[in-house]
Amino acid sequence: MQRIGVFVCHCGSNIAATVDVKKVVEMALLEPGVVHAEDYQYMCSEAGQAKILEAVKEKGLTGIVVCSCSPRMHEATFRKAAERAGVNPYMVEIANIREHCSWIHKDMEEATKKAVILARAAIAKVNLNAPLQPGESRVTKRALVIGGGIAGIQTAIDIADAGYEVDIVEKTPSIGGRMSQLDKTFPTLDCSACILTPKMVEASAHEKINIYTYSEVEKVTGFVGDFTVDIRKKARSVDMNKCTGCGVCQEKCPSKKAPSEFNRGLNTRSAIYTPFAQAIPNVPVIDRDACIKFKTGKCGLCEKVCQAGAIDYAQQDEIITEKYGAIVVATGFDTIKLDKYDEYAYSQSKDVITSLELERIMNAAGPTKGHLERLSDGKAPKEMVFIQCVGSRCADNRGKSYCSKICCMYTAKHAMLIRDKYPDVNVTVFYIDVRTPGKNFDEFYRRAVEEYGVNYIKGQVGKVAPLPNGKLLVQGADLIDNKQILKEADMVVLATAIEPDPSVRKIATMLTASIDTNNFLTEAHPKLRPVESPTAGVFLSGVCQGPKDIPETVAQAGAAAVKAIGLLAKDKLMTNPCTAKADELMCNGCSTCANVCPYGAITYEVKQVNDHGIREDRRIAVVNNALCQGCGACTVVCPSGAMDLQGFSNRQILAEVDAICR
Amino acid sequence: MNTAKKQAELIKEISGVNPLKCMKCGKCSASCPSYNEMDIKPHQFVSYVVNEDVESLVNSKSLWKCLSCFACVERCPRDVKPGKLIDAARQVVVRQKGQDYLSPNEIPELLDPDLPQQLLVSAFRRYRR
Amino acid sequence: MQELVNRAKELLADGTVVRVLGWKAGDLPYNPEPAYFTSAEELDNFVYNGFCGANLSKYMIEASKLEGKTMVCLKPCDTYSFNQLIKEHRVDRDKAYIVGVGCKGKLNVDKLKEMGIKGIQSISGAEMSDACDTLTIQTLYGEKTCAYADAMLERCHVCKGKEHMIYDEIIGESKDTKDAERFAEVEKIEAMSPEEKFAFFQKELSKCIRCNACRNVCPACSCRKCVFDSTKFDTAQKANVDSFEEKMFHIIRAFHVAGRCTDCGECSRVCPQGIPLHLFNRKFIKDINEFYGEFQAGADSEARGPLTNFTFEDCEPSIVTERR
Amino acid sequence: MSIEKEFRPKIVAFCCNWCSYAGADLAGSSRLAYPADVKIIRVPCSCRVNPMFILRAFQKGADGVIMCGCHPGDCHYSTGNYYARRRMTLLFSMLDYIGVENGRTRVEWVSAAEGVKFSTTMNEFVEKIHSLGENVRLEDLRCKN
Amino acid sequence: MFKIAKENLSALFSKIAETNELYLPVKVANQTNFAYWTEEAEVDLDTLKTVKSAKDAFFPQSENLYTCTKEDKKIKITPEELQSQNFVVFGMKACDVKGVEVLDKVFLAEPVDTFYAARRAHGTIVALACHEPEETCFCKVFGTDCADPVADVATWMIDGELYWKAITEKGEALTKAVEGLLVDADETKVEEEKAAIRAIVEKLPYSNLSLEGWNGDVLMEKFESPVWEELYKPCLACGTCTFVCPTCQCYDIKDYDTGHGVQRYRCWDSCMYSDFTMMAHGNNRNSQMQRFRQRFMHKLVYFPANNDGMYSCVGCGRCVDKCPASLNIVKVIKAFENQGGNE
Repeated sequence: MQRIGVFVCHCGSNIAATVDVKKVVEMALLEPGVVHAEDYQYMCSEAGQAKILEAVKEKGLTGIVVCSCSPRMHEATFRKAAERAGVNPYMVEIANIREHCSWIHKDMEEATKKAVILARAAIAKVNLNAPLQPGESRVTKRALVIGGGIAGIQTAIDIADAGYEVDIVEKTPSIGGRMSQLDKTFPTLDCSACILTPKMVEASAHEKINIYTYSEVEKVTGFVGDFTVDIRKKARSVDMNKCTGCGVCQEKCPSKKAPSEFNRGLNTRSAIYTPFAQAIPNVPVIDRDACIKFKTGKCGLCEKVCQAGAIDYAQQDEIITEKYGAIVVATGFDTIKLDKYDEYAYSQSKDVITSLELERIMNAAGPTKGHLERLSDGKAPKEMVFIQCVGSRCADNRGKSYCSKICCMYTAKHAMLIRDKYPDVNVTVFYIDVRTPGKNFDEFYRRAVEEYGVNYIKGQVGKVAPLPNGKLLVQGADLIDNKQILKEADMVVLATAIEPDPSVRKIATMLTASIDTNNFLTEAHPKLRPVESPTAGVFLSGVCQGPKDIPETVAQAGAAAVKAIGLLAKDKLMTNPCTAKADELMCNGCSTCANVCPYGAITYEVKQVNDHGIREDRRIAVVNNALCQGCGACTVVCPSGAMDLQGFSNRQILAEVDAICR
Repeated sequence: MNTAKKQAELIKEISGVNPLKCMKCGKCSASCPSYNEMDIKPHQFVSYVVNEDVESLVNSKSLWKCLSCFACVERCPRDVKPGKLIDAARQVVVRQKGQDYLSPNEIPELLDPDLPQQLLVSAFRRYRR
Repeated sequence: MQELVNRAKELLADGTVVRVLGWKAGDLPYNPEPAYFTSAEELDNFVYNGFCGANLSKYMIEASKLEGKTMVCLKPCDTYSFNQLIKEHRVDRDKAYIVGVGCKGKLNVDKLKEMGIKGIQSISGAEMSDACDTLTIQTLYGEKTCAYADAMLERCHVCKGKEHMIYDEIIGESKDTKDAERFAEVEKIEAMSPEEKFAFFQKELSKCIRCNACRNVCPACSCRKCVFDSTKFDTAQKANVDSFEEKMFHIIRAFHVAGRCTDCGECSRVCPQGIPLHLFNRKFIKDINEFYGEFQAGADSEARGPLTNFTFEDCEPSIVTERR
Repeated sequence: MSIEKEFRPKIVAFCCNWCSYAGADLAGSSRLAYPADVKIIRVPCSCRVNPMFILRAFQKGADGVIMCGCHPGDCHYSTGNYYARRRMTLLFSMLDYIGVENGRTRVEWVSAAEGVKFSTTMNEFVEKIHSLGENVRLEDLRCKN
Repeated sequence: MFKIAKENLSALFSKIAETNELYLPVKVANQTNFAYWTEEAEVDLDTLKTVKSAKDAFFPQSENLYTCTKEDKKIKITPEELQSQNFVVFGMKACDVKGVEVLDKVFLAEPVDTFYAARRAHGTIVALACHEPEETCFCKVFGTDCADPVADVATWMIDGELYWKAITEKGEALTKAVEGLLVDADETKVEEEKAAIRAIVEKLPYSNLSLEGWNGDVLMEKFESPVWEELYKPCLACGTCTFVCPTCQCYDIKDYDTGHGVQRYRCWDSCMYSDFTMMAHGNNRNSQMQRFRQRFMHKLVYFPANNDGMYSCVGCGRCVDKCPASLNIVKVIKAFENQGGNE
């Protein structure tokens, strides 16, 4: 039998004004196991906690019930107080008589009655509590960053600067990500490559950073502090150690018909290629689907021209297994597919392009060497139309419900750059709202209108129709003038919604990190823990968590790095002791619990048991305490109740039910 | 409930549309082939329903200028479907005349040459699926 | 049947198996019992006829612990249970040599008694070699006949089919016995008013004597310690002291086997009070089929059960009220 | 006039720690009232709620049981509420099937930010239980006062 | 001897129920069991055997012993009241009546079970002859004559008329109370019927079952016999045989927390259950073979050894009818018979 002390908090008048705390004390004393009950002004204060210590000393309490505010508020406080008093912290239960009682009920009698019942439930539970000991697990001092864009690079540099080993896994042949595809950046209009390249070099040169490009995460097991990750290093067909990056192979390669991923398919590349000139590592890969040697067995030209002898057609995919203490996801984004938006004629006309395609066109290293021209006929456009919110803010099933956040600003940037470089081109922007929160953002947008004469029209475009004369008829609305606009344009640029990179789904599943309905990774708390995943040891960096621009991405990357460093700096981790536990004598070994465990925390062992004198070998569920997060899914699928959750056991919850219903 | 409110509710009920979802992007008006013929533009139609000014709607030219091409319905990013609202407003007018239900047999004699063709076309479109 | 006995003898003789799990002739025409046979002589008492309704797959839990292989006779519907037990690691496939036995529908002697046939001395027409159309019964009170189908177990009227889901070999012919819709009874209850439903189940369950026959015969109820026996929780019950406990027991039992129950019908067969217990399990099966897609427990030994699975688009619990 | 005591239902609410319990806290701190008949039991996740708990509540005298969890997709444990959803759907369907009045059991997804929803849900639910009256179909006579 | 026409039986029942609780076979959802008589009850005197025996009338499946309530921190104990209302059990068969005799040996021996004793004191048994004995019946083996039941009142249902004969004082008293409804009758028809029934009994397959070798001094031999090892195997360890048996008398005592007190009650238990007589150290019999053996050893060896050779089986045949695995006491007896022959 427990010796329980009940402490009823007044919370000033927050509780005492509607709950007769004396009555709660009086009633609590009648409950089985209760040997002490008292009330106090503020239980959470030093003096309040001292009362607990005192009562433990005097009455030898083994269990403590605090009737106060929500356990989400002060459970930790009172657990610590209990620990100081020499009572196991898990012998504390909170009866929430503030949020769930005094604050919502006006009638004193009624509120008091309810408070008594809530106290009873907590007492009934504590009667069945058992002391729990948090376990310990070790921390591997190494971090994995998934994704080599600006988010991943920044996170990796920050973690590495703190002295920890970092591996970056990037699925394309080079790090750099989306930012490397951009021409200029808002609102400063500085050249994207000029600010990104030094970061890439820094990362690759950092002694603590190891970069796996053309690689993917294949399998993740383990848990916070002790993840084991299999990385598939895809066969590059080029020896990284021998290649000097001279580029001769790419020049000589006879197969030049593969669409360039880097240029969004606007032009082509050779079968052996580096995605772009500043690529890191500056080592090409052979695209085996495009390579004549791989397709027909003939050719082998690159091997002949390579003086370093780096070409290796026999190279195989390689699996690298590595242990990590923390994992940062920085998988970034892509633009959505526009196949459901026939009205914008994207698939019908080469002159209807996405903004990211425009970035490549505007870029000196792009398909048009930086000249603004129509992709259909190479002519310089005179009339350009930008359409905002293509696929963003859509409540239907065609697009995304959210605002992609970056489009207003980059469209202003594009409009401004075009007007600056080609003053004779008319630029019209159809918008629904212009959203420019951010430092110097609205000023930037106003400059586009005021200094550069960009024509902003409030109203969406209904249809873009290719005309026989090669132009595009844009049919839009002007909601301010309340008229319909028909405009013949030479080029139409679609501010296409962005979405998380499709690879994130698979990664989230491997990490058991949750994703929302839009496939963005979910934060542990939307406000207070925005760079942590609910899965311990997994952190979020960049657009994989939600749309954001470069400065925000870099800021979040740093924040994620700090969180990861905070974890790596620990030698040991305390694990939550409220984990599932299987009763060896009752377990059927049926595997049902393992099927529902989201953490893979349940495995099976054949063990010899002594069941009331019968010795047999049985298949029995074993819970890994470091992996188990204590959700309890396993406990309900276990028909015999062999699997139970410590701290929220079947008996404890049933006792609460009984106490409430009596 | 006053009449205007009732009618607005009726329009919402018939159309199955929640006009409050509108974000005023104007894509409906941008898509509308009859735009220039209309006194109340498609995107305005939505706010008229929100503001319960059904009186103006039922008396508007727009009501009978809509071709029921449903371009706005297809393209509306917010699932507001102004075309359905217009359609519902028409139905309210028809119902006011006490003609809630028709049996197929009655149609031939009711085929008044003055009956707006749009109403028929619209009906066909609406019930085709 | 002789073919079955001969094969069993062969398998024993060549050492493929060390025992045979089948049925032994009883002392009345209709009460053969599940039995192990370890020699050719013992097999002289082997019987397989229309009264061999017992599902032997659950016996394989114990047989799996024994040395050597067991030849087990499984009817088509029993093989679903066996698969389910494999999935749950309760039986060892390698310890079983499964002879799929043919089935022409299994009989329920209570049906005969309901017809007023008492004092039974002998029954003919229920052997596997018979056409299984008519039963002729000699009684102390004269000769009686009845249509085979009229004396069949409920489950045979809604048979899942005479195909064995798992076997090493098949012996004997089967005959299609399905002549009713599997969910018709459930639908009939669903169509009742809440008051009628309540009265129906109250009446049926009031008969329950908590003998646990339904649970102990159930291949899905293979828990080492049932939650209703366990001293670890205060959920143990030995009698239905209040009528609530009848409901508690049968709902929770059905819930525990939901998604795992193969609808083998053993619970209804063994209930001494003739409670149609399959109506609980079949309701869950019907709901699972409707809500989450067709699922037949035991059709294989791999697929995830519906209660250990989900889709993002699953219906909300409010569907229960909405669909009417 | 009836001299019977006013019917005060006993209602048990199972709330998951991460969303719904926090939602209830928010309802409290926003002073969004709901009847004192509702008593909350904190569970780590809606998937911890065993159908046995629900039947037990009725046995011991509850008139209504409601389970609240994170919205599907938002589960702290990523998948818990999906399992809970299936379990509760089947359980509720079974209760309906044996003739227990619809509406004595309910599931509602309430996020930590939905104090208002928590409060309105509880108000609605209590009202519903009032309209259904005392629980007699799932009562254990021994537990009646 | 009296008689009453079948169509007047309901008048008889309501007359009896005026001063007694009346307990008789009632059909509910297609099954007949003993239950309290009400105007609406579907009385079924045609079914030979009720599913459960009439044991409940004297030893209910569950009954309260006392209730503990808490007053502040003190505990108050309120014992359950003993049976004080007279009651009649109508339509019991000879085997079930014999079952009550067996229960008497257990519950009326010192220390007397007051709950049971009170019920016996207030209960009057009206027995009904078995007109169409079935193949599972073997009451003859235990010396019972199902044609001529011995109870407070014996009755026969012949040609639409119930013949009524009071045997004991209680029987006389009950007869007096319902006299107005009965008419005088002679015994000829009853005697004819008895002869007919006895003729059928002779033909029953189990009537010649031999109990030779089941007397007390064979205890160890039977206990250690290897026959049990094979015999028990089909047993599912359910409690069907126990709960339908008219003589099984084991019970468990349990507490139930009602929220406003604790009820201590007893309920039937089955020696077939793995938690039967479970104690802190574990279980006396930890294999199903042992549990199975216990049940039959008790009925056929231990009980007679302690009760002047009276077996605690009455041959009602319910276990033969109801065992899900088609096991039963007859098969056990026969198994040893064969064993004896082999030796």
